[in-house]
Amino acid sequence: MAPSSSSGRTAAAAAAALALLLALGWVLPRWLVSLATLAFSHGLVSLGIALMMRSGVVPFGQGLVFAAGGYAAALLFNKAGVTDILLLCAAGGVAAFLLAAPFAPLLARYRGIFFAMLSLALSMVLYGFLMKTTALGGSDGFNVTRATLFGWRAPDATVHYFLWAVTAAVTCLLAALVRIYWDSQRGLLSLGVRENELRVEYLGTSVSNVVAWNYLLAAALGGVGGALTVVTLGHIDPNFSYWTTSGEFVFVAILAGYHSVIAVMAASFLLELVRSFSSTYFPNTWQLALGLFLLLVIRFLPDGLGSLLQRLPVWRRSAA
Amino acid sequence: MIALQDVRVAIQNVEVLRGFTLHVPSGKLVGLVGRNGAGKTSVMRTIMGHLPLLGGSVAVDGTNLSGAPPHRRVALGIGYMPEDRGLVPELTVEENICLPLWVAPQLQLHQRLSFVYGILPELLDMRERKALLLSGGQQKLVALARALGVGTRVLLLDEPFEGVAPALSQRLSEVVGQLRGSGLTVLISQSDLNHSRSLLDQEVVIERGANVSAAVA
Amino acid sequence: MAHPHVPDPGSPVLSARGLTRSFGAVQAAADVSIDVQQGERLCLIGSNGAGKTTFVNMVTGYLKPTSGRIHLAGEDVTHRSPREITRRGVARSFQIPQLCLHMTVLENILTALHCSGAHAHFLRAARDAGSLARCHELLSSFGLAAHAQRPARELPGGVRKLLDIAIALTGHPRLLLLDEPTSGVSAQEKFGTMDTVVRAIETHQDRSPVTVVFVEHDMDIVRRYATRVAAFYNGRVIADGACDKVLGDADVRKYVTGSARSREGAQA
Amino acid sequence: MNLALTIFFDGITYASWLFIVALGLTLVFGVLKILNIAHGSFYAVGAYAGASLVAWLVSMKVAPALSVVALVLAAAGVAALLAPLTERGLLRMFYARDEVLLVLVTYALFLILEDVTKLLWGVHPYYAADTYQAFGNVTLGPLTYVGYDLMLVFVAVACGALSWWVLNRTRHGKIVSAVIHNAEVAGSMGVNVSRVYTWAFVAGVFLAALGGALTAPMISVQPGLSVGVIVVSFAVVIIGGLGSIEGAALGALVVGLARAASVHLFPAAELFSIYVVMAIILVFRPEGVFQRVQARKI
Amino acid sequence: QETFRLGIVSFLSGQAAESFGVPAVNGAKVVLDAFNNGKAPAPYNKVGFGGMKIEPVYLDENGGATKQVQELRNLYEREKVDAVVGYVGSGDCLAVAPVAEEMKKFLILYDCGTPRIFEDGKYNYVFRTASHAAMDNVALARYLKSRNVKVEKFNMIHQDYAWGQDSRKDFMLAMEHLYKGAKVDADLLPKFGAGQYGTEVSALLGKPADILHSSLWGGDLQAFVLQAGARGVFQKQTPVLSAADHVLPGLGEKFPNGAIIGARGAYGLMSPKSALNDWWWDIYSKAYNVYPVQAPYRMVQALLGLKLAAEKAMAANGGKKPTPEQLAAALKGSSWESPAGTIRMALGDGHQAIQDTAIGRTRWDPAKKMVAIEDIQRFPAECVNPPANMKTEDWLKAGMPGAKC
Ligand SMILES: Nc1ncnc2c1ncn2[C@@H]1O[C@H](COP(=O)(O)OP(=O)(O)OP(=O)(O)O)[C@@H](O)[C@H]1O
Ligand SMILES: Nc1ncnc2c1ncn2[C@@H]1O[C@H](COP(=O)(O)OP(=O)(O)OP(=O)(O)O)[C@@H](O)[C@H]1O
Ligand SMILES: [Mg+2]
Ligand SMILES: [Mg+2]
Repeated sequence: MAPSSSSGRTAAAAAAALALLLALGWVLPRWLVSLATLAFSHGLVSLGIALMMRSGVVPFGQGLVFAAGGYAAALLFNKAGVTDILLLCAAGGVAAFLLAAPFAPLLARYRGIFFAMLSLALSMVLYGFLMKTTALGGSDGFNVTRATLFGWRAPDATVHYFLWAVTAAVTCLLAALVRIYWDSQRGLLSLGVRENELRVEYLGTSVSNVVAWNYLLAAALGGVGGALTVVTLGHIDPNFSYWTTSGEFVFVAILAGYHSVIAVMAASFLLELVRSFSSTYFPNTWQLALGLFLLLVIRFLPDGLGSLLQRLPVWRRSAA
Repeated sequence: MIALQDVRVAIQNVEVLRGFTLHVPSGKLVGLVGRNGAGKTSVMRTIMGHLPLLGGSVAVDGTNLSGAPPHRRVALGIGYMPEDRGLVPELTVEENICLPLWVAPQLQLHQRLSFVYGILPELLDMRERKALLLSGGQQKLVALARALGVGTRVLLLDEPFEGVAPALSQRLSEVVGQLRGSGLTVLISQSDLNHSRSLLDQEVVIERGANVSAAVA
Repeated sequence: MAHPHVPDPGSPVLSARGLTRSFGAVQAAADVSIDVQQGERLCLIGSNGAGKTTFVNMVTGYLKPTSGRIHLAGEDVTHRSPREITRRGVARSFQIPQLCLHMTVLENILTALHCSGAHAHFLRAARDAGSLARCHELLSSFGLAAHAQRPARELPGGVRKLLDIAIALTGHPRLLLLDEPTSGVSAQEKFGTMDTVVRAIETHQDRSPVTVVFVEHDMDIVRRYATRVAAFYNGRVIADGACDKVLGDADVRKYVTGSARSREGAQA
Repeated sequence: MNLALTIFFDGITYASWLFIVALGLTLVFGVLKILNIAHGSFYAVGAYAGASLVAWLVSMKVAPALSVVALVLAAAGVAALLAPLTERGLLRMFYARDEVLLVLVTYALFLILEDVTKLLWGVHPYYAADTYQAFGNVTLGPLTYVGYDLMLVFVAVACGALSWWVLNRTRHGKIVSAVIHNAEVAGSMGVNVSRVYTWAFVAGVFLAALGGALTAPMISVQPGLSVGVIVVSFAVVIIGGLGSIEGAALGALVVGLARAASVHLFPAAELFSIYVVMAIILVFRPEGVFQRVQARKI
Repeated sequence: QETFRLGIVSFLSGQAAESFGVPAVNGAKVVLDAFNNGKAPAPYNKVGFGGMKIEPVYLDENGGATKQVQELRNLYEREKVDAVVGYVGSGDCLAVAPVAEEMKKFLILYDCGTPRIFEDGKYNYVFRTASHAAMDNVALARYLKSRNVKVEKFNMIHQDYAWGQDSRKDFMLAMEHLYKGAKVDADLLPKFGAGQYGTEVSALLGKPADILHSSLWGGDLQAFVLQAGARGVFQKQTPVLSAADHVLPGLGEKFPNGAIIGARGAYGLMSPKSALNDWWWDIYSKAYNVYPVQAPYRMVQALLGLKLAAEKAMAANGGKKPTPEQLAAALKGSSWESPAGTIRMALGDGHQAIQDTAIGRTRWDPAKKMVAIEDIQRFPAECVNPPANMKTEDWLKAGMPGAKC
């Protein structure tokens, strides 16, 4: 499994991106860094959705895995005393993967809106369950305190940078892996499934296997996103699994398109930024402003932000 | 009757008709001939108003149609048989034939229907069957019938013989032949001339979206 | 995932026995029995709606017969899915080409290549030099090399048909079913298409000869390429045998071919 | 026994409210292939319009029973005003695009309408409560039902029957099927496709607004009405099969009865009863109970 | 001239806007105006905060806890606010408190219900200037007892989220001690924002009980009252509602007569007579044509407390704008007069307020065309709030020891 030249390029691009992000974290204002941290952890969930969009399905219920990863990390933190941020991320990913595993073969039988709605139903059942579970704080959720890295606890003054650095690193790593997957043999099959399932079945490949695996990978990504969100926010509640949360993830994924992982992160960042500014400057009409912004993007960037990035020659090849 | 002048049309930024000109005289049967992808279907769809014009003009019977929505064109008495038949699967054969007649108030439904059944009596057997249950060739027959029903002045037939078993395609050309002299103007697109060369009054060759030559058969 | 099935040299490549299938009131297949021997080129002709596509669909697992059995080289595959049947060395093309319309021609073939491979890898790059070389080779044997970078949706109908067949052939099938490979292909190109297919089959098979079953309406094509013809009418096989015998059959003339002269005849 | 009857009545009344709203959603999806998230907003606008109109009529001293007519008129007004504007002015720009993208367009529209209603009507509540008691009460054993609720059942049945009849038994309905199946071909047959789209959207918005307007008398109309309606009516439509009127009816009944049963028998489960039912049904009928016939692909 | 930038966060859209968010923000607007013009009565009569004009920044609380965390950061860092007063939702309060703490910025939670914030956590920079929700239900139970209302069986209907679940539990625990042997019959948990209560009403009608306890609020409460009232529920069971005063002006005649209601404090029609209350009532009703209820009261008591704390801290800082630490030190453990009575930061190590509350019975007053509240009983803060050394749930379970009634 020696890295082929294209995955080598992807890795290099990811490393360069990480260096840039880390540097930016130093110079940008704190609030912007915090905003980007959340945007990236959410972006990972949307990245999972983009990954599924490549096999032609859009889950409207990624809140399920987002919450699974988030609650897993939060519970490990509070109940088992696991405070290492990387362990928590991994645990979030694994928990979401495991929760999704029994549903993957079932969901893989569905297409289009039915896939979307069934996954939504699952996430809403989890939502209902969490609302009822007073041991987990019910609808109010509960808090977690600050995570550590290899036993080191960041001081108050730089904790935002600490979280940013970890989030950026995890994001770059996962994004690079996703890119490599998209460029792989299996990744191409996903696109084939999106385009023509009948053809793929008639070539001897199981469509539901492809979809199920993509669902599981997306679940793992969503779980890591959930875990990162919890350590960043310091709080979790059942809203993680609510349909509007899932809806926003879908939104970002579609805004970005499924061609570029950078676009997904950029879209997530952009959405957070626009929402933040409109809610501060138009407290009474921020939804209107957000809605108009979305309409404009959809109208003028038909293929998502990705298409804009692709138009810039710099990204053409490295598109990590 | 049908006049296309220097028509330019693009599909997804690819120019598929590049200054194409076509004149179909009234009451004549003209064949539009070309290889696959030459642009025959595009010509038909342009006449029907499904592709926006980048340049040039389309007129039927002296009426300039540029910009008119498709349903206005049908009202001029144009019957169109799309390449992929385009039947409504959940309607019966008869309902499919009636569909354009329902929205054309100037036509007498029963009169047109019996006219169609007169020409294509084999349809009487399947009139109550859902279009969804028909095989490809049977669907062609129904699509032709539908075009005949509403096409009082012009027929646009897009590859009517494609994918049709020889016995049936013979039948279809008979039907088309019968129309000659009835005053109908007919434009048939074809990639294979074998079926109907003898039928045609005139042949127009299209290649890569442009005219090549026009030869009188 | 191919089952280690040992082909029985004596049994036919495909054996369909008593296949019956109806859709509501329509009997699309009524007691259809056809055996195909290795290396044969069987052509299915028939009036429209006679049940040719239905037959192909049943053989490839898309439709389940109401009754009857289908054997592939001796193995019963009646209730297998299209995928399982494909894995047993059967490939098909479609009356309406089934392509990945937003991909380029090259990507279509590349997808087919990785689909038919044993296991598509999660991390190994799809466009490695080896795969690309094989794809280009395949494309040029179908004369599609010039189109390699065009999206499939921009292709003219005839080229689509060819690409559909090329995709079917990437997996080195033992049995190839083609549903109307030349319909929608212009007269000048029909023979070219069929020649390409036949040539591709002959140059590509590394082991045993490919058995072909194809559906066709053009009798000139039938005469030139079929080693055997089966004629369908109303869900039944009304004649099956050598080309001349079947085409000369009175019922076949009445229900299928009509009195149409062949192209050569017309031009004479 | 008595309990079963109660569950049945409660289920039916809830179902009829749901059905009116879901019917509009399913119509719009059936014809325009748009899963309209803004449906909930039209519901809310209908409620506001209905409540305002009734309030005005009450101040004019009109008999409360008549105000039901006013509610219907308010819904019609909302549909006449908003539907063509939305369909022609906004949705039409995006028809050529992906289906999912249209969902997003309607989501953006939902956000916009959320604030627009707030700008128009403010945040204070509107009432049309007099109308709710205009039909008296009906006593069934130990239970009292409000006549208005029973009237809702009739309205729902009437809406359902009327739309089913129009779509399945009239020429107009068959023309609509042609548009649903293939808009380009329908156009080539002389059908004015854009008019069909506009009318279908008008009908959908009307039903949403009607649902809202008829609910207005039993609630206080204020911000936040739209969100709750959306998912429930989506669930109904999905259970029944998208685009199917029978499906919406069945879905509404199933959801209504399931909810009533859970409130009476196991109140703690009310929160997720709908989703559990939806998941179970989709497991057994992946495309909903009434699936749309598909054209042959190969 | 230095100004004091003050972030104010509450629901401007969504389901809580009508009942809580907008009235509270409206209250903030009139009070801040009065502050800036130096028009408030003594001791609140200095201009702004000790001479500094107050510059408010309003923000919508709608959109979930994640958004609140982010926006709170932005308020402090991007908008450079000196303090934030806000948050109605308990989940939002729980989520934002640690953020302010981490950023070492001053935060007042003016409303939310859950006792968990200062019982489970410890904060230096975060305060809550109103009682938590246990008081509301304890007071209801005590009122029933003191009025000798017969309760053998009681029904409950609560929204299925923390507020409803907690209210249900608190009331049940309080009843266990005050009404030994009273049984719960119908125990309904419709989802938040349900709007349609037909089925619930049937269930209630099928289970006759003496009282019907509910913590529904806002649109849900109004819809329930309209639907249940029409079907005669309230003729058979007396409604006992923990937070209902905010729907009285809107529902008017439709509100059941003889309902026992609380306002989450001595607010609105149950507020005490005082010069401060008269002033406040006056400026609010003049500006908005309706009398102030729970939400604006809670907002004004937060702002009054903040004003005194800010001025105290300024005095300690030589008249300069105080730091968050100085503000916190000034507010911690303090007490001040509000229109609803004295607010004392008695719990949570001086960070959580307690206050008196009141319960009364409603009656439609046809002459004034408004719902009046009669038979009002005031409960001192120590009677209905847990003591500083006990968690609410333990206190309730132990039978409310140490309550001074
Ligand atoms: N949807 C589409 N997107 C992009 N290109 C298209 C599309 N439809 C057609 N084309 C292109 O337009 C050109 C003309 O197509 P058209 O269908 O008119 O040809 P035709 O002569 O009817 O061919 P055929 O004999 O195959 O039906 C072709 O090159 C085709 O590739
Ligand atoms: N999925 C289906 N649903 C309903 N009826 C079907 C279906 N598939 C085939 N049929 C019916 O079965 C009969 C045989 O169809 P089939 O497609 O096999 O014909 P064919 O011989 O391939 O015809 P053609 O030459 O026109 O393609 C037809 O009457 C057709 O309507
Ligand atoms: Mg064509
Ligand atoms: Mg066929």
